[in-house]
Amino acid sequence: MRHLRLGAPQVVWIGLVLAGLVVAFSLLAPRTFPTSFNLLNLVSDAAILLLLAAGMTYVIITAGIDLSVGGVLVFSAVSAAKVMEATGSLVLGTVAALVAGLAWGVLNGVLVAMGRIPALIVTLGTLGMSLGGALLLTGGVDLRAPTELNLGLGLARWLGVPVIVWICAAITVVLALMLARTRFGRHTYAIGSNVEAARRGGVAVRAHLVKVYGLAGLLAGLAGCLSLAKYGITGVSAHSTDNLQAIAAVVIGGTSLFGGVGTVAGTVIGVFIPVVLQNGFQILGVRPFWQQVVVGAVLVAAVYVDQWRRRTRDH
Amino acid sequence: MRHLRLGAPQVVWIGLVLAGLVVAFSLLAPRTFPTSFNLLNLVSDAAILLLLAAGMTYVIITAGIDLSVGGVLVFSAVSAAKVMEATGSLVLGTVAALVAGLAWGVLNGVLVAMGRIPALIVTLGTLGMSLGGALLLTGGVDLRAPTELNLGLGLARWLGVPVIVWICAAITVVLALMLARTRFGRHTYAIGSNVEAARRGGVAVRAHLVKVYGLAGLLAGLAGCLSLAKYGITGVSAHSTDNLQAIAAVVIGGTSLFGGVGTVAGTVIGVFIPVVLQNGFQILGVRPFWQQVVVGAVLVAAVYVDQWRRRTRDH
Amino acid sequence: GGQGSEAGGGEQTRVTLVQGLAGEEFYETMACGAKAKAQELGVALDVQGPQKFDPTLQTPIVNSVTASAPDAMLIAPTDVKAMIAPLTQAKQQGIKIILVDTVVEDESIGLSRISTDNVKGGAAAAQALAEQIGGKGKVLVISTDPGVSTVDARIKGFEEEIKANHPDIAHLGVQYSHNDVGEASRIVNAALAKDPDLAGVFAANLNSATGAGSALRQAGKLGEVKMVGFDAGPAQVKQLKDGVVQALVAQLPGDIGAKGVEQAVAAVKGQQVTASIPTDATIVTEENVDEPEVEKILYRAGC
Amino acid sequence: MGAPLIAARGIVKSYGHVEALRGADFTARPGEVVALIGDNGAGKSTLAKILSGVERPDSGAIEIDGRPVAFGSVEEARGAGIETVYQDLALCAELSPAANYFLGRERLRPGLLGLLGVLDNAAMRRETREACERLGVRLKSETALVSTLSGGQRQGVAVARAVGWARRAVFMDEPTAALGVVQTRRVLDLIRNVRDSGVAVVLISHNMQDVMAVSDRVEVLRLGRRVARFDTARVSMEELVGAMTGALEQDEPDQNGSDQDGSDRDGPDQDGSDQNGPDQEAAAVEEDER
Amino acid sequence: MGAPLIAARGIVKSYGHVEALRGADFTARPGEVVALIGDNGAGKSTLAKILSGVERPDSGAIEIDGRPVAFGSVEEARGAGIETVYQDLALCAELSPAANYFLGRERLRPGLLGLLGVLDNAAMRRETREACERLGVRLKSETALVSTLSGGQRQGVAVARAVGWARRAVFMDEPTAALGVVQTRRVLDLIRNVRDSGVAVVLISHNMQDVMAVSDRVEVLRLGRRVARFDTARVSMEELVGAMTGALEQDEPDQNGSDQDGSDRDGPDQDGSDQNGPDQEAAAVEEDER
Ligand SMILES: Nc1ncnc2c1ncn2[C@@H]1O[C@H](COP(=O)(O)OP(=O)(O)OP(=O)(O)O)[C@@H](O)[C@H]1O
Ligand SMILES: Nc1ncnc2c1ncn2[C@@H]1O[C@H](COP(=O)(O)OP(=O)(O)OP(=O)(O)O)[C@@H](O)[C@H]1O
Ligand SMILES: [Mg+2]
Ligand SMILES: [Mg+2]
Repeated sequence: MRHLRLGAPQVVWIGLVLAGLVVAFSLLAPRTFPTSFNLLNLVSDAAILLLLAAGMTYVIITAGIDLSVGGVLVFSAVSAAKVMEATGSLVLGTVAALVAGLAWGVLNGVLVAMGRIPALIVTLGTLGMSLGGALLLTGGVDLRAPTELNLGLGLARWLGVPVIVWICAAITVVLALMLARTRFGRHTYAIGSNVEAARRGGVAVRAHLVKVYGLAGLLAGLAGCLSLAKYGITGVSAHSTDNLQAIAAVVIGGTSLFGGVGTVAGTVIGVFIPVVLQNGFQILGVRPFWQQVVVGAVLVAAVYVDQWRRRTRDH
Repeated sequence: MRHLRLGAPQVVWIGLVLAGLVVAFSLLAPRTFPTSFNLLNLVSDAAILLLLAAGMTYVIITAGIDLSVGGVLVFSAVSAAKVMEATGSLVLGTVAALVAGLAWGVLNGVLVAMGRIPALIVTLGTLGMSLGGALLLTGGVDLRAPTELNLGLGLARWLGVPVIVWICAAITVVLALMLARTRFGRHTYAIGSNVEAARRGGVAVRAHLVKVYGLAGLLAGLAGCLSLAKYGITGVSAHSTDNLQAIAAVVIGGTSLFGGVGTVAGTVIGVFIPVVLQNGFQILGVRPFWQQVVVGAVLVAAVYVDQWRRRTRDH
Repeated sequence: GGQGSEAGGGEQTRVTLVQGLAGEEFYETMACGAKAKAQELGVALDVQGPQKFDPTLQTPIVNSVTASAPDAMLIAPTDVKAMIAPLTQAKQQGIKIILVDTVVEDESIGLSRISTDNVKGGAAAAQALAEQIGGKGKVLVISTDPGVSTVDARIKGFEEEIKANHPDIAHLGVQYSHNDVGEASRIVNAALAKDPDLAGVFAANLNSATGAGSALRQAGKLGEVKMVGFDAGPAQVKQLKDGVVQALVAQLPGDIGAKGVEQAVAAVKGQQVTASIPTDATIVTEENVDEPEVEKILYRAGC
Repeated sequence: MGAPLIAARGIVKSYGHVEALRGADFTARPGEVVALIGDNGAGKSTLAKILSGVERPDSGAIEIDGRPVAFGSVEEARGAGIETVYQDLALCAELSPAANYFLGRERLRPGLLGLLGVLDNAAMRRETREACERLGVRLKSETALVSTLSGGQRQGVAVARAVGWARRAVFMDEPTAALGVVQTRRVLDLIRNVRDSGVAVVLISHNMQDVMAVSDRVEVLRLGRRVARFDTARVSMEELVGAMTGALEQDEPDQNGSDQDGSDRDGPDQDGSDQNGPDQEAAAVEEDER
Repeated sequence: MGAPLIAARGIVKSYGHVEALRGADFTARPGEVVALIGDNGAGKSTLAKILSGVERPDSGAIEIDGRPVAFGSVEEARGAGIETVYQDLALCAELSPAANYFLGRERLRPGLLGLLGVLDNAAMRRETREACERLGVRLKSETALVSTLSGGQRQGVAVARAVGWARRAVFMDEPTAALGVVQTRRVLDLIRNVRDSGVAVVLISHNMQDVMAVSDRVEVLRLGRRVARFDTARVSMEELVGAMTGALEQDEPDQNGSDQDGSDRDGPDQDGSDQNGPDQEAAAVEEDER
């Protein structure tokens, strides 16, 4: 159980695929790809997506889905920016973002769990509502972060690594352990595996779903705040593909859309595979259109290798 | 069986929700909403999406998903435009679009069925590949349709209704009947309901999946061709949300993302609910950002009513 | 790091163009202009660009480009503020930065700035539309997504111009098509249902114009409702010639690209660079489209 | 014997047009094994689900220890000490047997880790293995998922779980259907042990040998109603089969109210002349449904 | 009796570290009922799945009518006239019983509509109802989905389907586990009828009464190997149970090749002195697996 859940055997193959990609790019661009400068940027660019994808992992393991993350992120960023502007307090702004994210997440959870509306529809609805809400708050114009935030948290480093990366990494580790080792995680798997069995087993399915969607929302809220710090603007138009990116990362990492199976470790790898591909091909100077084609093809191939190796191991 | 499949009871409630929306908007804007001008336009704008969503219905009933439809549509439109330009023949161009769509669909199907790669990843990959391919073919610049196509098929009407609408409606009816009444449809349900049982029951699961994804691709190819006729250009950047729109329509229509359940009739209603909402709110003069919020909320409410009515009927 | 010197020592000069949005005619034309000039000057040109006009997507690209350490970078920054940090990083690596099309707030970034004024372009569009509809009537703006700064600037210019100089024009507001032709068509249909006396449409980008044109044609109102589009790619020019739009606001992307490469090479060679080169917007109509000096500025399909 | 632990009266449950239960009665006392038998589709599983809080009845009254209850959820029934082996087992296929055994009652690590909700997997695995081995069910690999177990192994896990947690009553819906000969014997022994510890056992089974071997009383469900009650010691297998198929009909066994009374009326009211009656009635009822 | 219809030798199948079959042998002749028995987890279902083309063996040889085959898919096995009732039933829950009954062999409308693949639902419903009623299984509503059927009703559908289509052999993996008394009797009768029509029936069951009642021969699987073969007429229930649990061991029953030989050696080679041997061997084997 322990092994399975922390994902040692499950994520091995897809992890090897990622390692293979890194090695390949390092060989092809030895002086530019494997530099600490590039790798740090790479990690730093992926950090925020990681938060969204980690929350999405929980949601998808319950056999749900959350399309609203991008909208919630933007809404939270806007809330944070507004509150920071009004009060001048970065802390209050951060709290506002977290509360906003949590609120949207809980709304998702309540509608999914109590209303029994398909998660896809619920979160599609809240995607529109949160984005629309953010636009109403801003009038459609990007708000800017206070300079202290952008130049403070946004640029701060610890041991040479951006603080934002540390934050995201720490939270991801906690989420991975929570999923693998705690009762909360166990119930998450149980609901996705067989919701009726979970219910009959005495798992408080509805309350748990509310918590899971709430967690995803909270993480999106935090992501909004970090994104505001990193990029300095709220990015109202920038996050329309966040949901698909996060879902793809989760699925690449071996989590099943049908629930009951998956690890955060896999998701981490799933986040990095497209990011590394894109970065590598850009560094190699592949033209953008070709990049789209090649990234698509390599993505399919990577997951194929994973599936194929896993199968031959099993049988 | 017959009733269930053609969906009489299943789609009744969501159909009533749509009817309710139409009535509500007609009462609120009696002189602008329920005009034949507006309703005809409404249908005409939804027609092409309907094709994509009908194909998506089959895919989702097999418990799959197809994110690539937008890319395949664009690729097919580009192929058609290129061939029409080169040969001057509209027929050859149409054939090129259909062949291109079918080819992408079959590629999806083969990768899903033979490679056992999650459909989400496969079609995300082919989405990138087809879009990238289209951009490579055009150099990123939209191609134009020959004037004969744009002003011919694009404008033609029969009994006052655009020919494109007739085409889409006829194909949708055929697809609805095929799903409800034929062996092909039966096998589609069986695979989504329990793929192992279908396999043991002697359904050629892999071949069938290739056909289903091929069908979805073919429909996307046709949609590309019709879109070229209707709008006059290939619209390489215009179809990035097609997949989500189609999926949402299918799910609103009562098809389960977990497969085995669904109807084309439901999908038709699912296509029209968001379209009617958007049109109605715009006519009522709701401001764009509010529109987003309200459409999201009403969407969730509409599906909630559907679920709730269905449940009380069952229990 | 010492990566910046990688390309030195007599090797060919390497220049990278980072577009604001890959696969858009404006930026593709810019790339074409840049490529032609690069070939002429014998420098290697590499083109990159994000899938959306957005700093959060452009930042990773700038970072990768910085990692690959070209001699110079031409960039259309997607945000005046958000792009400062990554560009500062690039500058610190010794990469010569030339800003094309758009700019950043930090004056110290960009040895040369060759900029398009989208606000002015929007104002030009307003004037053209006002002229088409005879200075009065209802007009509608169709945009892509809120928050895209270049498009927002066009709309801002448009609205300011209408408000300031065209009192008889009723501005119906902005609708967002999310860059979807079907959506744009639906918007115009609903607008026609609501305001059958709609006089003009400003379609702030190509897909909006395409969808709007389709709706107008279906309604038989093509030419009756005047439309002004932005940019002058082949598709737009076809729309102009087909009478779908009555006027186009053309910028000079090819020119910008070529000039950018010129400035970049000069900077790399340590020669004199021009700090600021403003470019203009031209109104293209059916009457002037075939004139040679106008034809010259139309965007080109691929290269 | 004391007051009934579980007393259900007039339970009605329809699914759409299908009436699964049409006024079913049921009684179980502490420390007895009641066999609930009936033909396929008679409504046994539905009744078991209602009495364990999985489904809610359309109408009818349920009393536990003489107090009326309305289970809103499985948790409430579990809180009342009632556990169930479901016919469809209700296991999470993607989890290990231990995770299923402890589902909803996970063992946590001692100390701080426990407060954080960290699971004590080693202890749970150990206890699960022991519980399964008591039934003679051997799990080849402890971390293997339930989806990889054989049919009998799965059933063993489900039975072990219900028995392991039951405090007042345990419903067993065909608990030995997939079990081997040895395992079946052990389960029957276990049922006796559980009964002797004062827990009520409700055994739903189609295996009349097992029913005769282990039960104290038998209640017969037919077309959604209780049609007969017997003391096992005084009934023959033929009588049981007759009652199930309707060849043999008791007077409404619970007409005269109290269960105390009912249990005194040992043996069925055999009524040979009625042998056609019930069949006709059944036919009429089925006619209704078409 | 003729040549064996199905002869499997040395079938090995592992799932990861779990060896489900470790060189199992099996024989079935036309027109006989072979019972395949064994403890939970012995590998019976795995063997049945391999012989019906669902799973592929890691090694071992399968012959049909003396010709070696390697079923690549269920369709091939079905093409050879082999049908199966799976222990997990393998029904599509969201489809109707009729759709399941005819899955993969749908009846089409006559004429043009049929060429277009249009289903003849009325005919399929009728035939399914008839087939189920032959087993005594009554479906309350014809259009109800399988997910709404009771456990026994589902099993009835699965049995009816396999029997309805089998031409050469039918594997039944615990076909009566969920069936009522009457239905079970009917299935046993049906098994005899099917056998009499020349089809081989392989009955996997834990119910020794049923095995004794209906089978002609018994093969016993233990820890993934065939450990004994008996003529039902000459064996006692105790012997069967002994062979399953390893208390009783035959010499390798198929050592000397031809099945003709095997079938001549009626009755087990009882070997009292061996009673400890097999248990120890089994223990050692299990040690391996940890
Ligand atoms: N897909 C699988 N993955 C891993 N192990 C499996 C799988 N299928 C079967 N096994 C293992 O193989 C062994 C034999 O299983 P099988 O289902 O054949 O037993 P059986 O004889 O049918 O038992 P039962 O009487 O309980 O149905 C079991 O230990 C089981 O756990
Ligand atoms: N969820 C449901 N929806 C519709 N009908 C149902 C549902 N559950 C049960 N039924 C119907 O109710 C009737 C009784 O079912 P139940 O499962 O209680 O029977 P049972 O006595 O347990 O039979 P078996 O011995 O075959 O398990 C059946 O006709 C069944 O089809
Ligand atoms: Mg039952
Ligand atoms: Mg088995």
